[in-house]
Amino acid sequence: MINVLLFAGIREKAGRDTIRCERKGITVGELKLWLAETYPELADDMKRVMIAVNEEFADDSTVLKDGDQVAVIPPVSGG
Amino acid sequence: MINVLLFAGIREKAGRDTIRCERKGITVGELKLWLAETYPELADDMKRVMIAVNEEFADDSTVLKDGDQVAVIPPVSGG
Amino acid sequence: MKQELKQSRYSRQMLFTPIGEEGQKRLGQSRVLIVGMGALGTVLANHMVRAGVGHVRFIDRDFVEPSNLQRQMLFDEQDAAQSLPKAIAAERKLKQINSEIHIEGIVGDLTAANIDQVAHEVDLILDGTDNFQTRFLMNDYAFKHGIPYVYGGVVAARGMQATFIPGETPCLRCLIDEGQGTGETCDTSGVIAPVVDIIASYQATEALKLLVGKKEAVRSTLLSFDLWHGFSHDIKLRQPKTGCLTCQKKEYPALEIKEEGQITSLCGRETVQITPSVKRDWDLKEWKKRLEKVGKVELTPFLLRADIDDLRLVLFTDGRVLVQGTEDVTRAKAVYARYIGM
Amino acid sequence: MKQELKQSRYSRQMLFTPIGEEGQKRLGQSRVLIVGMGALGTVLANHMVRAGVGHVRFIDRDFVEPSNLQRQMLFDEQDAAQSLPKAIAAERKLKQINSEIHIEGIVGDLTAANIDQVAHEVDLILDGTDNFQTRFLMNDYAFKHGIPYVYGGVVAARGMQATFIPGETPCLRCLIDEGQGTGETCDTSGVIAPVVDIIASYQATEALKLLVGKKEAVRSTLLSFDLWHGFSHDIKLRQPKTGCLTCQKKEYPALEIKEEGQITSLCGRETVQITPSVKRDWDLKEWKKRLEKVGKVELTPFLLRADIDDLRLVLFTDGRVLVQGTEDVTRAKAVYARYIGM
Repeated sequence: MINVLLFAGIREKAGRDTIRCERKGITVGELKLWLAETYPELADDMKRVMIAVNEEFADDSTVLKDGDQVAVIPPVSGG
Repeated sequence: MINVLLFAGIREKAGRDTIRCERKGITVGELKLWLAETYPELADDMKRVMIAVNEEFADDSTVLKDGDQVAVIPPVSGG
Repeated sequence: MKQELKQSRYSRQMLFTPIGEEGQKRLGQSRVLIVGMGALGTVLANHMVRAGVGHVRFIDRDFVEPSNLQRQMLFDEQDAAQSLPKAIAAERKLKQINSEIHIEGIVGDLTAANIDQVAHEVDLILDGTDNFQTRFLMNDYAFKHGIPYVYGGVVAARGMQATFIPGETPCLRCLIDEGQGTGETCDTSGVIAPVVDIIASYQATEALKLLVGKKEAVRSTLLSFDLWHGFSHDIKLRQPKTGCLTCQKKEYPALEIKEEGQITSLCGRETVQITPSVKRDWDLKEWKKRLEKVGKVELTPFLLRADIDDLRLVLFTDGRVLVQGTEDVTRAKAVYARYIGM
Repeated sequence: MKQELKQSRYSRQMLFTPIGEEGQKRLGQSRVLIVGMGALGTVLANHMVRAGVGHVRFIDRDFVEPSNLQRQMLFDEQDAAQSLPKAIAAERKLKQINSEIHIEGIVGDLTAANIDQVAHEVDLILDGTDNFQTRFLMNDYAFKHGIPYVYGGVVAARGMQATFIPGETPCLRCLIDEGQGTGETCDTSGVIAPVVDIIASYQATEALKLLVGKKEAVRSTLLSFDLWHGFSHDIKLRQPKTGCLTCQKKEYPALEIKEEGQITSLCGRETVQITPSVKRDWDLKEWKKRLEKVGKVELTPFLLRADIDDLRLVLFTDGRVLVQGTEDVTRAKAVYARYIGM
């Protein structure tokens, strides 16, 4: 089981702060696709979010293991 | 075993960032006394430090358990 | 024109949902007291004034010096050259930033004798001081009168922040015993400006939450970190200390007015401050005449400076004296007794 | 007198051991570029100037408006009333704070065409911008020239900060794909001032570490937090992205000079900026004559404002035009084409 933590606007759109994903052996890229399909309201955001796995930055090719904590964080552009 | 984490000037004085204490069933107050006796260079600081046990503030009467993480933090007065 | 509305002064703050129009209105009706207008105080005042808090009052006993400029963000070289009292220099700058609110600077020292007057009807107290003596005074006043006290402290690259709310959290006295030294000071360990900004900005955020009525969003932890060495703790505050004199026994010891004058060694300043127990109304011109017999003196509209031997005395109209060039309280007392009289 | 030494301008910073006298000397010999003089930029500049960095250069394309005052800490009501360019207003304030260093404000837009000149010989680049387009430009320039790029970003009560060092860390392009929208902006979600101060102060701290030669103390994480809702992440940055165009393939795509003019929708401003591909040298008096036929115009020493229909055009001498009152790029282009000419 992969535990997905949502933040900021994404959390508000999803109306929840965590999502559990039971798929096994998937990559970060595949997780983003799964999230976009399962929660269509998040599809747009999945194109631009940053992903941290166990508090370490991860790109789309990173393979997820059972028990991983995945944080989905939208980049911040203001200033 | 109690794991004592040192910070700031106390860490520098002790020349280390952790101290292990094998005493059992002691309180926070007793731990401070033990630290002051075992490391005389810290005796003065032990009168004024704040103690957090497992990231929660603790006063002298708090009883410590095996495996507790104790952080020793000097209060900050400047401004 | 729609543009006008969007460009209005607080528009970006009102767009932030937890504040909104309602929160902005509440800020305009709020009154805060900032104690100390040094490093933390200048950042706090800047935030409160720009955010549109209706009445921003502050008190400071000190004047601007060149060594302040590295971190006290409302002051410039002119302020230091003129040795302006910090409360005056800050008031001038802040009024240029926001002329639509009430800004009130008080030159003086917060004491048990005047806190009732200085803190009259404020919604909360923001801590911009550099010593625990004044902090216990603010803490005890706040808990007696049921208003929040927002603590911050900095030294070197380290900072601490906590918000104490009567009836909801422990108080400062539950965490720290009064009367014990604090180890490092700005004088021995220095201080860098970014840690000041960060701590005061945490204080300002918690103040905004309280003032707009979002008490549930207030962080109920003691935050402690070192910006340079990279550690950080968020320590939960749960139980008040058993028998705490302030929040449990409600004795408020710091509010007792003491008979003797107060003597304080100022953080990082090689300065001892001597405050009379009863407020004076000094004629500084008279003092000038008296002291120019023994040293070089200079009178400004706000204070009198006298260089005597290797020390400098700074006299204020309210009877306070700073003895600069020593941290030795006994020596300062002696000089005071010799030239001013106990 | 010993007092004089203790009171020297940077004494508290030199007392901080990791800086010391040696670090202070290094700061005095350093040169930094701050891109953007808005919310983050004003805090960054304030820190660099007070800390005594020898040469502080900054560039900004915008002018001061009332809605800036809530968070852009160098500006006051006069600056907004005079619609001063931010680079000019900031330079004036900063020179009053520290006359002993070189402070250089440039009014203009950082582009691939001018970055070689603007960033010439700086030791690092501090990010005070509000858009990823300019951030990729800074990132690519920094990695091409082997200097650190210190990123910061804010919106609502959220902030992010990371320091990218060529040869040591991944780069911004490893973390974010260019050309994808960013979701929330200051216009939809607002922003509160304390989060700005905190992020810029983290940036300033990392810059100080680098400038005094303490690279080993730099935080190698992407810090991300929400000050209001209380979450915080410190995400480790380890591996560059495979095939990253900037730090792996060394292609630096943002440095390619594009032929067409650039069009940008500005964060939180209901403003579209149109920059010509070739720099112009406009006579604003000529433009005043031309545009006063179609609307109300006002000429200041730095810019020309024209209210046309429900929009406002702001023209600068370098050929840039801000179309205010819309975020619709197509509409802005149309208005531009109609009144200015493509």
